[in-house]
Amino acid sequence: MVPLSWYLMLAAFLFSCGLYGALARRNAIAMLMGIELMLNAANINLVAFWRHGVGPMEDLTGQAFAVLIIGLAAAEAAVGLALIIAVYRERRTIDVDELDLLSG
Amino acid sequence: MLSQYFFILIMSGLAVVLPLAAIVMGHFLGPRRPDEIKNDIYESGVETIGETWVQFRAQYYLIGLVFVVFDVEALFLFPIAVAYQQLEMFAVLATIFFVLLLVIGLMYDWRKGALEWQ
Amino acid sequence: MQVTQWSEALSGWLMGLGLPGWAAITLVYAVGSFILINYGMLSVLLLIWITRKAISRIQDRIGPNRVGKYGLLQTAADAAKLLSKEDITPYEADKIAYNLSPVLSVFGVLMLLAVIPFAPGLTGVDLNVAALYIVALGSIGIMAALMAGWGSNNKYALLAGFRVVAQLLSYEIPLVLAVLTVVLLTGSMRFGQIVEMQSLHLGGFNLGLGWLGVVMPGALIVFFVSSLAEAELTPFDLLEAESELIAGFHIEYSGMKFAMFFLAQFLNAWILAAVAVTLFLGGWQGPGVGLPVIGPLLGLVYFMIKVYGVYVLQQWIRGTFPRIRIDQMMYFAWKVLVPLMIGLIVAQAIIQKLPTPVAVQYVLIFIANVGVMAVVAYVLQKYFREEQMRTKRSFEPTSLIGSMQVSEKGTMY
Amino acid sequence: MQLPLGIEVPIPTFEQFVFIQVALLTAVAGLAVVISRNLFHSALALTLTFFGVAGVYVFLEAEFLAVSQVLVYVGAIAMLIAFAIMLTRSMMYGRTSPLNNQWGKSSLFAFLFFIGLLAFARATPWPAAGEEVVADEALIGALGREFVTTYVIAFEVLGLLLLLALVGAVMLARDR
Repeated sequence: MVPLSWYLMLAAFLFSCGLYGALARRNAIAMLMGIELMLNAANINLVAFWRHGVGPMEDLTGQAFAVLIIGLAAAEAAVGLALIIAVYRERRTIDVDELDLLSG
Repeated sequence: MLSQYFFILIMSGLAVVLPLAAIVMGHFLGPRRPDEIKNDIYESGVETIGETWVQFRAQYYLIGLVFVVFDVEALFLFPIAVAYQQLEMFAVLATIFFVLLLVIGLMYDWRKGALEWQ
Repeated sequence: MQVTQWSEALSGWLMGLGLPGWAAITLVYAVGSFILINYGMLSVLLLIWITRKAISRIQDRIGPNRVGKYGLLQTAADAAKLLSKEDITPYEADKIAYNLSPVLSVFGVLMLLAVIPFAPGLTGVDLNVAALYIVALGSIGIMAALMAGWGSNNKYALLAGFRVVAQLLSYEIPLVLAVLTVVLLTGSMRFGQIVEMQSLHLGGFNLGLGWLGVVMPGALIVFFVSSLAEAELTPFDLLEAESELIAGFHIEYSGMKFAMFFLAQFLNAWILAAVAVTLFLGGWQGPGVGLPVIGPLLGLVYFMIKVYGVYVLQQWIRGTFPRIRIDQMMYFAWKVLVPLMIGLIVAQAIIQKLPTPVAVQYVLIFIANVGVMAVVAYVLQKYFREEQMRTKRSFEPTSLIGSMQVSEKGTMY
Repeated sequence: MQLPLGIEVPIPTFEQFVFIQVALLTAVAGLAVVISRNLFHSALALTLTFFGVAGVYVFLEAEFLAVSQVLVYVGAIAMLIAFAIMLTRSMMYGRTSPLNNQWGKSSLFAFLFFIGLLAFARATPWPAAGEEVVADEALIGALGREFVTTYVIAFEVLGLLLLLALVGAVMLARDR
């Protein structure tokens, strides 16, 4: 049996990677990839707590919400990438440093 | 259950290694005389004009998008289908409502022409 | 019985020889998967021979007949030739994507072999989620095509890669929904269970003819058509058009790397046939599979006969039908197959909840499936009639003077 | 097991040993996603990460989730991302930095966040081992049942969200 803390450490590492990618990358698609990493890390935590919680056979909340998050991530990626493509068509760039229409 | 997936893990390792071995073998068995023209991009003998990574139309992306949504829908229907024999009327109605929501989306895209190849 | 059981016996024996438990299990699994993978890769030699023979018979040729008896060793000779070819990497190719793509495309196909039930007791693993596993692993090929198109630094390869993705994505949805109808009826995603349920007992003797394809021929047809598209066979091989154009996304590949794409394509067709047989045509079921000793052997024979039969049918269609255009391909997937399958699933879901005996439900499901078949047949027949008209018109003899045909609308042909 | 610096490490069981390999693969691929300069290679590393996470789900005996992970993330999302990369042609061939002008602050923040999470995960006394789970088809069926009974609201809202994604994304991405 793999201890719970190992899963949590892996999830923490993936989450931090995703956080760094979402904050520090210049490219909008790279930022989106960081967000996907963070969602995956959160999912690992959910399932790990389901597995190590009380009565995993009766209470499937962790798994159910993990599947819902997968569906959510798909919708998010679809709309996010569509937005990025629309912005690219308008401005010919997806560099977030150059997209400063609102920064005055 | 874990042992089943251990089989899958080992098989996936071998399924990468064996084709790779064939490719590496071919790499070393075959001749190696690269030259300018041979390594050039093959466009039926015509010289390449312009950059390769040209931009393509968004139609391909649209298909991918509709696919993603339906993929997720099917994913949710699978466990429901497994449990279907024991479901009550309310649950059946909820499932059919879920499917109908997606049908509305499909009809919208149909009307907007997103499913057509222009 | 499945691998985990015979492997337990085998690893128990190894442990008796003094091997630690983990090493014994690893060794046994490695041997099992090695056999499975090599079976997959070597059977392609036979598959290519079958294809070439079948298509040449259709085209009134003899086909390969020089190397070995009936040309059986022709493919082996071809493989040896490919092995001695130069391995070319085009300029400015994306090295990682270019070199990884052939391996990945074979990987995605080989992994599907793990869950195919070949005979009673002869399965790689009998996963609880096998039906979904097939669909999920099948999508690796899409990524491989995209990587090949992008990696080889050729705009035509990239364009073909895009087209492959468009086609595979479009036909994946009807395929998944056809699998879903089976899961809805059997209430199981485990292939062992699905095959088990297709038995038909008559006085204690297993006739093995309770095939699901009899109850739902519509889903079977849709699955078969989508699997033709997924395997890139002729009505849907507009991405490659190997009889007219140069190859599609793997244009820049040579030698063994090209061979890997080739292998993946043929094996994919075979495995989709095997999945169709497992889901709809009873898998290894047939008269007498319940017998004690000879049963499993008979099962293997039945399974192989069925799968190779479906494979030959695929090749027959490949040799007979004209190629379709990309807009027709899209139309057929999204505006015919997907709405039909969604309708069928909703209908089946309602029928299965009707307060009637099971037999009546089966009859109603059969009627719904016949409706689906009728629509598919109508669309196909309409398309082929139009196609015939077009072909006839373009071959009509025209003399040089005075016979320019003017249609009623005044446009010239 | 004795490591060179005198650190005592318990000998892992075989299952733990395999888990360590899978977790290392996942972590390295995850790191490669954010530090690779070539965006397409980032997407490939992301695909590998998704596979690794699916493997982690298998260790947690959630096989339906593992397959869904491969189906949706590898089969759909990674492919969409690769598509978008090709459509926007955003190759950054090392001419400009792939990082924006707040990368210093964000790397420090991410690192501190990681240390904090790590300390939290290690310091909390988690229960030693979970209860026994019989991972068979009944579990998958129970999961499907949850969607249409207990979590029916979330399920229908997700359906609505997917509908909106279908409508909104097509409006955004269509050629005008």
